[in-house]
Amino acid sequence: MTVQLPGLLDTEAIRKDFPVLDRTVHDGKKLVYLDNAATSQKPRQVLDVLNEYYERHNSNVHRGVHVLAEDATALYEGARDKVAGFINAPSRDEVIFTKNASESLNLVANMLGWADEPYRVDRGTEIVITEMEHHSNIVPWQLLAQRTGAKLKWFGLTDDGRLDLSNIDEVITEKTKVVSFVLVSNILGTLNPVEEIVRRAQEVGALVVIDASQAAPHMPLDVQALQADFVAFTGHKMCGPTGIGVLWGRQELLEDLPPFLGGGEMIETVSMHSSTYAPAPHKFEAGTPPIAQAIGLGAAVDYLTGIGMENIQAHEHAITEYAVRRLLEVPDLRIIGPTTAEDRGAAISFTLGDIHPHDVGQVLDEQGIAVRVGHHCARPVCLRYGIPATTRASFYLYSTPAEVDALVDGLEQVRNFFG
Amino acid sequence: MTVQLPGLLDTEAIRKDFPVLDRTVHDGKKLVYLDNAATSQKPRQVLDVLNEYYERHNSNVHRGVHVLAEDATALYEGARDKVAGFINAPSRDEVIFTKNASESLNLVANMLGWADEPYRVDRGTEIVITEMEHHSNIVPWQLLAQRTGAKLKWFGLTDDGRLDLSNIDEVITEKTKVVSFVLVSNILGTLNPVEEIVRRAQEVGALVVIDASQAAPHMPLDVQALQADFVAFTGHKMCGPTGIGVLWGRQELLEDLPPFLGGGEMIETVSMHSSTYAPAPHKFEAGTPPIAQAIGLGAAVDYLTGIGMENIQAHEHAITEYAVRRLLEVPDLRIIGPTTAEDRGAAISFTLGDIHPHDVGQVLDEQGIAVRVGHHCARPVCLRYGIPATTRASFYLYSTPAEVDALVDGLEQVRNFFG
Amino acid sequence: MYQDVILDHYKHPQGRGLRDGDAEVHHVNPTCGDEITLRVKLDGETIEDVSYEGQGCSISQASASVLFELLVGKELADARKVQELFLELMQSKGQLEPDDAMEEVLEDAVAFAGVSKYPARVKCALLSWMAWKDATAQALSGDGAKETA
Amino acid sequence: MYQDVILDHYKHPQGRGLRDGDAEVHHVNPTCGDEITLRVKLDGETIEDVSYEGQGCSISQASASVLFELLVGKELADARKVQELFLELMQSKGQLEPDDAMEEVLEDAVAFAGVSKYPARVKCALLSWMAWKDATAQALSGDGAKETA
Ligand SMILES: Cc1ncc(COP(=O)(O)O)c(C=O)c1O
Ligand SMILES: Cc1ncc(COP(=O)(O)O)c(C=O)c1O
Repeated sequence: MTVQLPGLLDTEAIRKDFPVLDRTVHDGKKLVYLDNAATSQKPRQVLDVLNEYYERHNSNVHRGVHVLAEDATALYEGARDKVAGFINAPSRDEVIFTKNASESLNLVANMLGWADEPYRVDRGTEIVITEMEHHSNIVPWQLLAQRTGAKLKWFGLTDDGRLDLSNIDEVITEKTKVVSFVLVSNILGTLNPVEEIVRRAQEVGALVVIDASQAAPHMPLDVQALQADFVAFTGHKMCGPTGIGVLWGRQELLEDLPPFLGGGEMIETVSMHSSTYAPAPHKFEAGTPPIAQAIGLGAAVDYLTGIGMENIQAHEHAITEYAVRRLLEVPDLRIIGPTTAEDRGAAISFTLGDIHPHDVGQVLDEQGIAVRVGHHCARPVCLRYGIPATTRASFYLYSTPAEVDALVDGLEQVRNFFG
Repeated sequence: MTVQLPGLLDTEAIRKDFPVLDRTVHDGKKLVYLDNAATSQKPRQVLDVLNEYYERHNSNVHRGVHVLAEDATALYEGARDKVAGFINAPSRDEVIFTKNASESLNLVANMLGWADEPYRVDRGTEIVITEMEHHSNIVPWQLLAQRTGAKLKWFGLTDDGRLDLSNIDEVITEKTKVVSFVLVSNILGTLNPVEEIVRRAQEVGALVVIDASQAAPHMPLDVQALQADFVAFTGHKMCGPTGIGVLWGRQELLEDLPPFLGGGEMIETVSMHSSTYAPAPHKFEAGTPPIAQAIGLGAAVDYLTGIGMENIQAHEHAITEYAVRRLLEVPDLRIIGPTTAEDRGAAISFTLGDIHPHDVGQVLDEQGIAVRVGHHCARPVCLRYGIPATTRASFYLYSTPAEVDALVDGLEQVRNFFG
Repeated sequence: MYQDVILDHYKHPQGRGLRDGDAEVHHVNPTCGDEITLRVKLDGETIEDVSYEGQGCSISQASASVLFELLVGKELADARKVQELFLELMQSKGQLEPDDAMEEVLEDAVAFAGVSKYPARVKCALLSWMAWKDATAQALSGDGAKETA
Repeated sequence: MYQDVILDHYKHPQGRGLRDGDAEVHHVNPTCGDEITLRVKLDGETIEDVSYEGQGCSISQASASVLFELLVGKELADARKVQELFLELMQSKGQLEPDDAMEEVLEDAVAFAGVSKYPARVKCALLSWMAWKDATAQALSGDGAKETA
């Protein structure tokens, strides 16, 4: 009995691309991988590109006049073109490769801390974030606030897991230099209303940073349509390798803002007395970059584009709708976050009566079902809703209704066990 | 006719491990890869581990209660154990994974800039480096000096490519907070006298940072014997993947010093108002780390250890001795750096009459010989010796005397061509 | 890993609730948010009471309950031996098969042997034990007194 | 890539040395350290002289020599066309096969077609051309005058 939902992808074909999905765990139980918000699995197409790189072209990039160096440079810079196309960047030079989304966000925070006016975050200025941020979009701003004397403010949350923007004009003020928020929450699943926030930020002349870590893998992303100044995301959640992240930034800003990490590749000329910096993106890519990983991310972008981001979004929407409906049938289950599939991504957090998420996760694991438990690097959300932690199931392009069913059955077992 | 030198490894066997070394370029010319100081090639053993990770165990690390998360965490933390063993670290918790050596060095510079006393680098204090540093060990300190008001000083070079320590007591003074220098120069090949510098630094209570990027791949490295406070190196030069670097630091320092990048994984507890940080090494590893890359570096360490770092060192010493001798036979060739194999690594820079290194490199490439040309991210060295750039041949455990011969023959062709 | 003994202690925790003590500590397991507040009351070298309050998973809750049963009434020196043996068991990565001698010392606590195979859960099992060790040290140094009075 | 024409210009550079000019620029190719100092002297709309000094590889040196031969004596409008066509050729990644029409405009400069296949060297070939463009713009805006007198 397989459930048919409108908009589903041909998961039977897609799953063949992902070697790990064939794996069994705990003495032959089929792996049901529902931890995609933590990291996605990698298709054969990406692994092949990595292998081909290391087996045929591996070399350091730039500055080389030999074949391998030219290959590696062309592949690395080609990956930048692919990523630029994927997010509809006006220019490839606006795409900076980092090691992960966290570095991307820290990079912005540090640029603004060391910037000249009018960008400089300093005593007397304000930084705005939200209560549903991932720690990677909280701590860099806390550090910046501590180190500069700026004030950190944030939007609270409504009971149903959405941003409370009712006081937007008090939160974002003339003093605000930067507003940084998550596009899709990794814990609540909420898709945030970009336009309203951007409009207010632009009114007061604040820069807008969008953490798209949970959006880039799952929906079409158009940095021009978002009208943000910076957009950060991470490769490993979108079928790419670990060790690669992206920061997109508007060209004028990248030209004006100071560098962050110093070193090889980011300079124009160096003497012992002083240095000048290369134009962006190189100015922000100190040292040997994650070459193979950027190339792998390029292959991931090709893979996702081949399937179509709209199609992936539709698939996940259908799965999420089904999952929300089925989960709400489980007694004592409380979804933390929006309880419909509207304006939400495919990560669903919940509590199950008094049973601690660690125990939920462990008993699910014994059945081969991989979910994540804990505060999902968003502890303020747990504090806000008065819970120690949640269990989170998160879906991706290869997830099936049968896996939702397995989860629901698994939760029944959890309840029986601890009941 | 194959040259036999004492101390050579069985390169015939070793070369079989490196798929890329079988490659031909420019219509069937055998690749002669002499660009190892830029990046090393990767053995099958490392690629297999990467594939196995992505095909069987891929998951985000820590906090997971499912099999894949436990696998990934055990593999990632296992890699830390391997690296700790490789450098004889007193504790595994002293090994921080970064994305490359440049990040490692920037991490130290930033920690010291934000540190409390007695470590804080500030106006009135001094930073000491050398004129033979890689840009990645110059620019971070220039930025720190600019941003804190500290003064940057450096050791000059002697005509034969060694550190000029004659004025060590004036360079390193009571005001010096940190001395950072390269163990083996990537442009000159020079192996620097650690003991003398460390002794003086300890006398004045300055911290010592060693850039071991060109040492870790090529010789036994013992952080305790070095008596440094921090040691940085990079994975891609030592048979590991791109996208992974290491910073080793003394435990008390890592405890006392402030974090650099903020985000997931590096915290103990987060509220909107403030955060506390996890103990080292996690305090310095914000965000999803380069998981596969760290595991790959662990495999590289296993591979190198299997062959034996002493044996690799002996092999390279023999090759270097032979290469120096043969190169000096080439008319008009001037080695920039020590002209013997004593206290030097296997990177040899040279000029060839008036022929520009770009042209030397290009004509060598047409013969399948890959060398690097330019200033090798050490432009102050070129300024010091009054040359625009050098050609650099650099060797590794799979390099053979026949490859040295090919280089020398190639240089003859270069001379004929431009003569 | 969920031995009946563990589930039993989880569902019917022994000694739970905060009572009078010589020292109090609050420990947190940052990886999962488990928390415990624990007090120790000593009578000379004897452990008169261990009282605690907290939230967490079945493993951390059951472990605190087992600790209460095992340590209260013991001489400090004996209690330390129990604590050390439990630590050893939990760090054994599933390699240590409890024998009779061990069972004699650890009693119900041997049920946690299976937990040692799950690195993410070892910290849960150790949470109350680390808190106890810390609180005892404070009680002995006299530091803790002012905190609970 | 090393056509005889290129080697010829490299070994016997035309117009080398700094002479009087209306504007002077100094351009550097940071990836390889090639440098050029270049002056432009205009006579109304005509290029009276282009003089230069620098160090670099055969490609950058030969390219400057070719530039001198091609541009001196030309009307600015024509020179700009030559510059644009050369730029197009160099950015063609080896895909553009120079035809007769192109050869008529670029003359010796078509020898650089092969260089366009080597991304690392394209900048070398373009160094003097970019410097010329920059210097001309300065000369026309009058900015450069004070710098060379
Ligand atoms: C001596 C030295 N230090 C630092 C680095 C920087 O290493 P990475 O580019 O991997 O950050 C290199 C290599 O480029 C080097 O040779
Ligand atoms: C919303 C969000 N932001 C930021 C991050 C940080 O990404 P990374 O850990 O790759 O730096 C994550 C994922 O962990 C995330 O879900």
